[in-house]
Amino acid sequence: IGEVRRYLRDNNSMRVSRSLRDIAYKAITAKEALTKKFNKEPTIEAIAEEIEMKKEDVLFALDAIATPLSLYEPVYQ
Amino acid sequence: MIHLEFNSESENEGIARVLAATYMMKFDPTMEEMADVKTAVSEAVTNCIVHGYEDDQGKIFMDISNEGSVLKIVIEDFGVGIPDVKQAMEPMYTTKPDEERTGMGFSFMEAFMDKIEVSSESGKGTRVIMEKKVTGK
Amino acid sequence: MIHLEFNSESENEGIARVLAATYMMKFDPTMEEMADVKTAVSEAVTNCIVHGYEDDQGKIFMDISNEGSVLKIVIEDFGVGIPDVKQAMEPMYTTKPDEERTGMGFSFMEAFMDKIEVSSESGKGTRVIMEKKVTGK
Ligand SMILES: Nc1ncnc2c1ncn2[C@@H]1O[C@H](COP(=O)(O)OP(=O)(O)O)[C@@H](O)[C@H]1O
Ligand SMILES: Nc1ncnc2c1ncn2[C@@H]1O[C@H](COP(=O)(O)OP(=O)(O)O)[C@@H](O)[C@H]1O
Ligand SMILES: [Mg+2]
Ligand SMILES: [Mg+2]
Repeated sequence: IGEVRRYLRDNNSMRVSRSLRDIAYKAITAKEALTKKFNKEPTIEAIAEEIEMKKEDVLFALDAIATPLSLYEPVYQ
Repeated sequence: MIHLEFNSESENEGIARVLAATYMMKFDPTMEEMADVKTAVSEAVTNCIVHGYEDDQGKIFMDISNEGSVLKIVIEDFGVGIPDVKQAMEPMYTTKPDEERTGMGFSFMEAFMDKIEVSSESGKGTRVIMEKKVTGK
Repeated sequence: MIHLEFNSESENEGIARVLAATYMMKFDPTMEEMADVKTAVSEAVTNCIVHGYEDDQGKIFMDISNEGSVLKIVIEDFGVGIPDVKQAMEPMYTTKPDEERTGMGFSFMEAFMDKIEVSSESGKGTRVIMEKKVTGK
């Protein structure tokens, strides 16, 4: 079963919190680019596709970087 | 329809918010629509924790469902209740002016959702029903 | 402790998975720890949907809690149940070999979590209790 585990995924000891910051940064950059390109706000799914991430991870990342204070601002400042 | 039950601890506010955001993903929302719903959920749950239960601990229920593209979120506590709902919903009205409350919670819920309905009974609790059409546009 | 109730629809599998992931964020987990828990939840919920209720609709409960850094997840259905739990948990054992089931669901849960306990009664349903120490290391 240890084999199964190794087979299924690379050993990844990076913290989720750190990876989420990277994803969020990419998502926001992609959002701005897509908005310019199509002249309307992209959906989360379109953003996820653009940066080749799952939409659930994009959602998660965006939430993780939104501090309570930025709640009433755009999610990213 | 999904139903979530959690204790009135502030760390659970984030859990409720992410659950609502996750549920609405099936409508292919924009970031802005998602942020609107998260803000509304956040305000409603915070109210249950801060006002509904004050220093007590209690249960909070959240139901999320949809009819077509209309998202419906019900958030409910079984705490002190609101004696005068109409007054409570007025912009800037707060019973806790000292604790960095702005009195704008209900106003945000109204602004970011299409519809909000509040029912409450003193000593029994408070239920907030919110709806929003989510179109990804 | 949080408690989630949802219908046995496959779209809800993702919701359960994200909820578990959200809950465990307080332990500042590694990517691997989070992937492990998400896989285990996914397998357990899929089993409720595919085997527990087969073509029927039914409720699935998920409880998430922790004692210190030990995360505990209970996933429960009220479907057909498992006549022989020991046999069902054997690697590659499946009662649906035709439908791209691998019979590895329980094996994954065992591999990715520290502890798994399955109890079931024919015609009553199935409960899976899983634990994992999450340390961010
Ligand atoms: N769940 C609740 N239980 C009891 N009282 C509530 C609840 N939600 C709101 N209230 C009352 O309504 C008032 C206005 O709420 P809100 O607009 O969110 O402003 P704030 O939370 O900043 O005070 C609160 O100050 C409180 O008196
Ligand atoms: N919730 C459940 N209700 C009824 N039967 C179940 C449930 N979970 C698992 N089983 C039984 O245990 C077997 C093994 O499960 P699993 O290891 O996940 O493999 P698979 O799902 O690929 O068949 C299933 O084929 C099924 O017969
Ligand atoms: Mg408020
Ligand atoms: Mg399985």
